[in-house]
Amino acid sequence: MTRYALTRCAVAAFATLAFVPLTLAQTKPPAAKPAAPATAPDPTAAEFDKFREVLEEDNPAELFEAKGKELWFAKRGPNSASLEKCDLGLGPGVVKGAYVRLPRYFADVGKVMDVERRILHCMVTLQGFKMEDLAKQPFSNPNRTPDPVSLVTYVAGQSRGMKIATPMSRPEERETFEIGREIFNYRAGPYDFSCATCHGEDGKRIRTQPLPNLTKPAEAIRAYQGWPGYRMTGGVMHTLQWRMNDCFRQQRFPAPDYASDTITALLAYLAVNANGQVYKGPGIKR
Amino acid sequence: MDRSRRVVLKGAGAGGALAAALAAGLLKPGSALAAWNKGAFEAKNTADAMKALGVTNAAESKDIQIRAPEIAENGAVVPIDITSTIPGTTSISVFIDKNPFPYTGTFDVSQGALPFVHLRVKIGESSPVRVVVAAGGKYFTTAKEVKVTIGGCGG
Amino acid sequence: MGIRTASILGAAAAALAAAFSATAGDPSTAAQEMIKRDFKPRGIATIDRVNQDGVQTLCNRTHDKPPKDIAERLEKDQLAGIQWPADGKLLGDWKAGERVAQSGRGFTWSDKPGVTGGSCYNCHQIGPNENSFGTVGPSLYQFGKTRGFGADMQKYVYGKIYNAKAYNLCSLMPRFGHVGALTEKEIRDLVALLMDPGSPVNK
Amino acid sequence: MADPMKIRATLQGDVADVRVLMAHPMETGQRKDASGNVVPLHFIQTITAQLNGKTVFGADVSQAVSRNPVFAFKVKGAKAGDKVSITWTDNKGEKRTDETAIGAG
Repeated sequence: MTRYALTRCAVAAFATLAFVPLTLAQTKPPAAKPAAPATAPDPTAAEFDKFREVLEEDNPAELFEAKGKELWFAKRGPNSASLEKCDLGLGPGVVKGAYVRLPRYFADVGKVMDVERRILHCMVTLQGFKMEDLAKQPFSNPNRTPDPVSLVTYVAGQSRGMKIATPMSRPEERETFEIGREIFNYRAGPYDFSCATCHGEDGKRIRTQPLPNLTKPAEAIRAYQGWPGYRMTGGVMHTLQWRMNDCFRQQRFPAPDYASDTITALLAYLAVNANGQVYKGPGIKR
Repeated sequence: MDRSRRVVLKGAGAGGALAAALAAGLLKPGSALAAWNKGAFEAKNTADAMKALGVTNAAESKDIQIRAPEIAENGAVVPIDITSTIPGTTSISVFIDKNPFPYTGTFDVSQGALPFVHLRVKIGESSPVRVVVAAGGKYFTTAKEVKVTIGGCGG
Repeated sequence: MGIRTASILGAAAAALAAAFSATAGDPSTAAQEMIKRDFKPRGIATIDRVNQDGVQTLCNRTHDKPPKDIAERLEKDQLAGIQWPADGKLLGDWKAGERVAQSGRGFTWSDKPGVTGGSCYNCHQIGPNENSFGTVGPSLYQFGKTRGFGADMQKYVYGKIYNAKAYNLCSLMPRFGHVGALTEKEIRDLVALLMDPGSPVNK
Repeated sequence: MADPMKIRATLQGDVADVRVLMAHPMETGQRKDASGNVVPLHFIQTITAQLNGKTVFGADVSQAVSRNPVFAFKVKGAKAGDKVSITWTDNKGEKRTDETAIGAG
């Protein structure tokens, strides 16, 4: 391995270590033959998997769940109101099981919303926050975790152990799913990348990071339950809004608007593909 | 708060430990409170850190188990389990040789805890994780190599 | 979509809802309209990047299975656009090539203009000393040794890195020369990494 | 003020398995923020754990402990309902104590 040329992701990872950001480890050379076919067991992935369980057992995401719970019940915003009357789709105030039934169609706004968008809607309508303010710096960094991130983590945690059951009964929900599938496969930009470029096949990885095939339930759930996720790189909590945004960055696209229809459609596609699988998140990610 | 339980490497019997601690500057005469060992924590290599802690003649031991990944998924969070089966274990100390400040901490298990600890650490580059156990007036040690790699782009 | 919103919300939410319901026709058209509406330029990532070129359009429309005759025509067209080195030399310095292969920088909205690597290890196994490699593309370890060191193979490798779509229209690999991500020198150095008998790839 | 810890204590026989999550940045003093300024050293230095008021476990640690630290230890002679309290102190003198009752295993 070289000292001088890291991927951007690696630079980010090591910056958080902050010890010797540009010194990398010596790694063992592979056996003197071409790489094993992708179907063969991957020793690096196997070693990661062994310690996944350990990491998941005590996941700092729980700290953000606790914070989100506190925020949910606190009287906040210009209206000094809590979110206890927020309707996440199962009726005002019902949080248990709401996450695994999102995104869904909401008659009060006449559109399909994902969890973060719905929480933002409640913060605006019930608490009196301004959407412009909430959208200003929507993503976590080591110094700041936006409130919606903690709230999403709390709401997601209240569906832990439940089966994903993203509704598809309304035409609006089916159309959103179909548009999401189109966006997933939409190849553009200088590198000709779509989501499917990396997430359309089984058993692939980028560097050492496994790339789940998001078109299949068993693999889609691996991605879906990772989020909201505590990211070890930087030690920050992120939601799927961030994940989609950063995927588009790596796709070399321009920036998608936060809480936009595009992201909702992609999340609907992802969630429906994970239907029937048990949600075990919030997760912990590299 | 009870600070009289200070974490020191309780290697020797009461008198010996005190003498060793005094010699190593762990305890200031006239004070019941030992400070967080700045000298050891700021040492730039494991040998100097051990010297500052008063660790001498640590014998290699198979009775210390370190469970840590051979290849860490992320060097920012490397989970480590340490278990000592050496009778009379009083403390467990951790050193990450290649980190800029190798001495990572000491865990005092002399007051009712079992000789076990789980912690998560930052490892800047592939490095041995060295553990020193104090038991019955002696020091014991073992190490395990942890590799750190470049990952993907965010999982 | 045909949903009429009895909007009770602020202007922003109402506008979003209206935009969502305004889309008509097939999901593909709806998706493109949505993308054009929701993406904004940022850093070096200009808004025109969401538009598809001919190759992208064909591959998107046919789910990467274009009709053979059209694919061949477009491949020929892509091949004709490859700029070969004027001096005919295709083999550069494999050590410099390893650096290009390692770097995943370039073209994202957080990158600076002009700082671009090949991102090769993101998808391929290449050198024997890099364990952290992706598997989206085939292993290139021992490439020259197994595929031959001849002039034709050198030319193929140069062309493939310059424009992978000239050889397989809906390949997942970017067109590094075509879009100006890699310079002639950088591509030559990568060719050397794979094709120089002295490169660790071929040891 | 620092956010609360998350402590879980479960019983196996007479041994309490104690696991704790702490909310702390554990800054190494070498990270730079978005505007390029070095973020100062800020990390937990000492941890003590008490069982019904008696100290049973302690640690001195460095900034090499991961952000939002996780620790686990085991305490002999515990029973369901016993109080486990944990205190950390950082290099800025900030301090936080949280408590939980041991649940049945």
